Amino acid sequence: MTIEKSQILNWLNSCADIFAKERDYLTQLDADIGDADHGINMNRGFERVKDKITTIEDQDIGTIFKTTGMTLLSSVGGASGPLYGTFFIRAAAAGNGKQSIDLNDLCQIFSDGVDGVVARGKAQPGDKTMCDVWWTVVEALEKSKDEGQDLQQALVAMGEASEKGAAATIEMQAKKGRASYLGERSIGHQDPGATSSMMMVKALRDVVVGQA
Amino acid sequence: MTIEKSQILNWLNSCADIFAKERDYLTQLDADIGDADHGINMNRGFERVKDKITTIEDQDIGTIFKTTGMTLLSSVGGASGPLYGTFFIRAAAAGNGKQSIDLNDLCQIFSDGVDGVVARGKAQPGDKTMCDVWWTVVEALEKSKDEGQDLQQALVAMGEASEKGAAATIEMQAKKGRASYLGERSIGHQDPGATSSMMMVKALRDVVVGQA
Amino acid sequence: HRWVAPEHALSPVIQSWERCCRRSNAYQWNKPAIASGATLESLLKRSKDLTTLSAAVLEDSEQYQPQRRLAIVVSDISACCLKFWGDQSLIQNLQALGLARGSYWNEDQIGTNALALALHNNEATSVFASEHFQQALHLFSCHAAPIFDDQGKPYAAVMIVSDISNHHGGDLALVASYAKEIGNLISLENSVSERNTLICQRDAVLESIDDGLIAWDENQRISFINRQAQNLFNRQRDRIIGCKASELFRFPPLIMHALQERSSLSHVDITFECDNDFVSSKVTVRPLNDGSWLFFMHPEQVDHKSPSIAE
Amino acid sequence: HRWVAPEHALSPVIQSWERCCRRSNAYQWNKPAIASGATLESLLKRSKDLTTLSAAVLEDSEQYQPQRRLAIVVSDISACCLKFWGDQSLIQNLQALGLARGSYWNEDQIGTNALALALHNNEATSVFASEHFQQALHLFSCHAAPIFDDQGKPYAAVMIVSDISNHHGGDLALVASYAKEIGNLISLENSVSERNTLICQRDAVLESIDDGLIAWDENQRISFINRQAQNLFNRQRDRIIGCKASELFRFPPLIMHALQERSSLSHVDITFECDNDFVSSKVTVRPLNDGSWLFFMHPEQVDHKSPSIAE
Ligand SMILES: Nc1ncnc2c1ncn2[C@@H]1O[C@H](COP(=O)(O)OP(=O)(O)O)[C@@H](O)[C@H]1O
Ligand SMILES: Nc1ncnc2c1ncn2[C@@H]1O[C@H](COP(=O)(O)OP(=O)(O)O)[C@@H](O)[C@H]1O
Ligand SMILES: [Mg+2]
Ligand SMILES: [Mg+2]
Ligand SMILES: [Mg+2]
Ligand SMILES: [Mg+2]
Repeated sequence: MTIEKSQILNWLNSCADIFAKERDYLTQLDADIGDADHGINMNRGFERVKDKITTIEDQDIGTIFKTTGMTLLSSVGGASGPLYGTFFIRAAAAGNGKQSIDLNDLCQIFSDGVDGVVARGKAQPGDKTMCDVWWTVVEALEKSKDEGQDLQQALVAMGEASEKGAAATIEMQAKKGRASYLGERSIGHQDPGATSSMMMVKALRDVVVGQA
Repeated sequence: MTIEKSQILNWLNSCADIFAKERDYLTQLDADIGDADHGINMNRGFERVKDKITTIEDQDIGTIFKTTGMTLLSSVGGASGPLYGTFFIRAAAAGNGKQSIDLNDLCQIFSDGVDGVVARGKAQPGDKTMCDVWWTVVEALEKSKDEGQDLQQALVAMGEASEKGAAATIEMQAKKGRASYLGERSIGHQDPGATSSMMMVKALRDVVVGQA
Repeated sequence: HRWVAPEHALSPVIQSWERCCRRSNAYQWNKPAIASGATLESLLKRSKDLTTLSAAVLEDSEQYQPQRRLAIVVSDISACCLKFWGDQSLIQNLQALGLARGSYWNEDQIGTNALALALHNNEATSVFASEHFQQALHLFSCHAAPIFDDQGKPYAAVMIVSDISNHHGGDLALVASYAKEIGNLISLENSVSERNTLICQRDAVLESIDDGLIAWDENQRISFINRQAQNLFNRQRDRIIGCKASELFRFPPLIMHALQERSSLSHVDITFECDNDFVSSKVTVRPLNDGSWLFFMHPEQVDHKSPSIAE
Repeated sequence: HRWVAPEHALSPVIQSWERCCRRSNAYQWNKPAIASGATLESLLKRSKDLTTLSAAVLEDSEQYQPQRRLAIVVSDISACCLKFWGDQSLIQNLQALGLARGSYWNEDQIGTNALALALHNNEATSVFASEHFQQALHLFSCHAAPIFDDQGKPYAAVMIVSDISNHHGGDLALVASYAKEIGNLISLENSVSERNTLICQRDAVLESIDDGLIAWDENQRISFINRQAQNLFNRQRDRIIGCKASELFRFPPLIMHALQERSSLSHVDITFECDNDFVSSKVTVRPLNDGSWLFFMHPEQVDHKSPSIAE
């Protein structure tokens, strides 16, 4: 079972809609422990991705990811712009030449993506960042793959893992980014970048599996 | 009669050799009325152009010019980098899709090029800049074209015009660039940018016509 | 009304004063023209790429120097201010003078100023305190730089404004660098767009042609095979991509020779082997200058006739 | 040896001190490792693109703020200084400490410093005066930022150094902007290279295939015709390029319909007219997503047979 290119495009469009809808919520999370712009910036970046999608519909999945990454890199800004940009640019390699991806490919894609985020942002587990979601997501996908689950089951597990990962950031003390300046006062707030990553992951699940 | 692509490539290689050879002379001119780096920078830029030529040999003349322009834009630096870069980038349009160019094309190419330099640098005739050479060169080429001369004759006329244009800058007072800070003290020195432009133009003549 | 030493007579600021003297009163401030409503909306929409990318570049600028009160502005080619970032009270001071979003920093309306001069001279320019023609602007230190497209044409500008007490010469270097950063970003986007268009064209061509095509890189690793070529082999695609061409295929000497000499061969009839299957085809081999190869397999044509012209 | 308030305990500088405390004596300066001779030559050669493009970006920096004594350095990923620009006396002060071209600004050798920290944390970082672990560096104010490639990997860094009397917080913004300027420039060059490769591939394919191809843009203006297609018409190439496809060619309804609907047609036999000549061909029409069209003319194949497999 595979994720078709059309579903990848739907996913990116869906992210654009979600980040428009959740703009103020993400901004509020970022007001608590940051500079109150994460929602604004994700909205800004994914609006542009949505615009660009029409020009890259005919490409393979790798090119679509690379274009998405470069667009996010130059439009989102702040700390998360280069991180999400790098995520998609790195993810592109495993999608090159492909018009559809299977569970193996998805594991590789997300794994490469988070490797890029870590290489750029140098986050460690428990630092209260978006990586705390991506690591649990990759772990869940690998586990599903090893247990021989089909794509649908893996995506459902992935969605659950992303929710757990985002929620886990609440009790963490931030060691990276603006939230780290608050030290202990960052505890008790869900990390904005982790939240937007969770939203992205669940959007993929919803596009492929439907509302769970 | 036409200038073949191979001759265009030879021209660019020849410029690289010339700017290696004349590096100190151009730097000395720029020491008199500038910051003593024009030769160093032209050498640096055209060395990179020479490196890149091997990768673009199969392209059309437009792509060769565009790549040359972008390379100069990012490597030469100073005032002349963006100017020479813009020159070649603008010149590319009239070379698109072409494997050879005739006198008509050459007029268009140099004319577009100097339009770009003027749009970017806002020089006027008599300001003691490279434009004072390019304008006389374009004028000479147009005149040759109107008089029905063949390409060889036009290139010879072009070479002479470039020498006159460069020499004419000696008595001018600089109104643009670093030399303009010297006011009247810039008089009596040949402009470095005009000199490198003359060298470029004569190199083209020499490649196509042979030493005159 | 001010004496100027001869050696400064050519400075952009002085030349600007001379233009202003003829038409304005330095002591009477008039708010400049300002675009608003639908006009402003349409201007902002037209410049959306510019303001979005500029935002990503400029919006965090203040975090690097939190102790300074700075405002950063991006304008279009007509010196119309599209977006402000930075210290809110400084921005309000500017707004009080009518220098808000949509305002035109034209020299003939507000006198000598960095934004207008930068766009006039195509150069990064500073205008400090009383270098402004209008007295009302003597409170400010401004540095502006134009943003150029690939063709060398200016299409926007960015400016840093501070109180004169906060003046710092380094802001000129900073604004010049910001202008290049934004310009390069936009060039990069255009380049990526162009790249995507080329990929589209190339892939559409490779799918639509009758010829089969296999491509391998400078290390002989097969990087591409189109459907038409794929159909000729009994191997799955993912067991062809990545294999070494010389290991997967047994080519006749004619081809091997061309590969070694890096020479082209056009439309030669050969038979070659793949997995113990023999394939007979009219082929073309073509080296590219990055070391890679294109290997075409042409279908056999009727009497070698091309599409016919009936006259 | 220094008391640190808890809320600063996480700052990059403090964490760096903790690492330095364990291994060095803050009052004893040792010159760092320095690459020289053939090693240095080879390092410089490997980084030639970086230093060339950095030179174009950085070498005029001082002209924007001539009253300040600044040095600007570019290093590779190992904090090895490749090139210096700026105030010569300041550069000599650094050289006197062994901090010349080829020197490694490693934390374990010269203690807490901006270059090492920037590369360690992947962030623009300032280290001011006594924030340097080594006393010998207390004279300097340094700001460094890493340079990233497209894949988000750092591969170089740029640093601004001044005397502490010349310290200015804006230098952090400036060095961060320089790092992005250089990074974007290199990305742009890579993108242009990639574009050139694609053009090479596309043109080689278009020349080598048997199919004829005509392309026109979203305004129907013919932008391209390959030799194979050219041979079918009696018009010169430059009287085809730029013409409107619908004016030059009279297509049958089947084709006209596809053009209007923006739909593909594959391998349909048609006859169409050009300059009173009739051309019969099996054609494919294909819209691209930028509004342009590809029009293929396939040669007639023997029994529609493709290159044969003999088993
Ligand atoms: N070094 C890092 N590694 C991974 N994620 C990070 C890092 N720094 C910041 N983030 C993520 O970025 C989010 C903040 O994004 P955003 O608000 O857009 O950037 P900024 O903090 O610059 O305003 C944080 O919630 C965190 O998840
Ligand atoms: N605005 C301008 N228009 C045209 N040419 C110019 C302009 N400014 C400078 N030049 C040319 O550039 C030359 C100086 O180039 P170069 O030394 O490389 O730059 P820089 O002055 O920045 O060191 C001058 O001799 C002049 O010919
Ligand atoms: Mg934020
Ligand atoms: Mg922010
Ligand atoms: Mg100079
Ligand atoms: Mg210079």
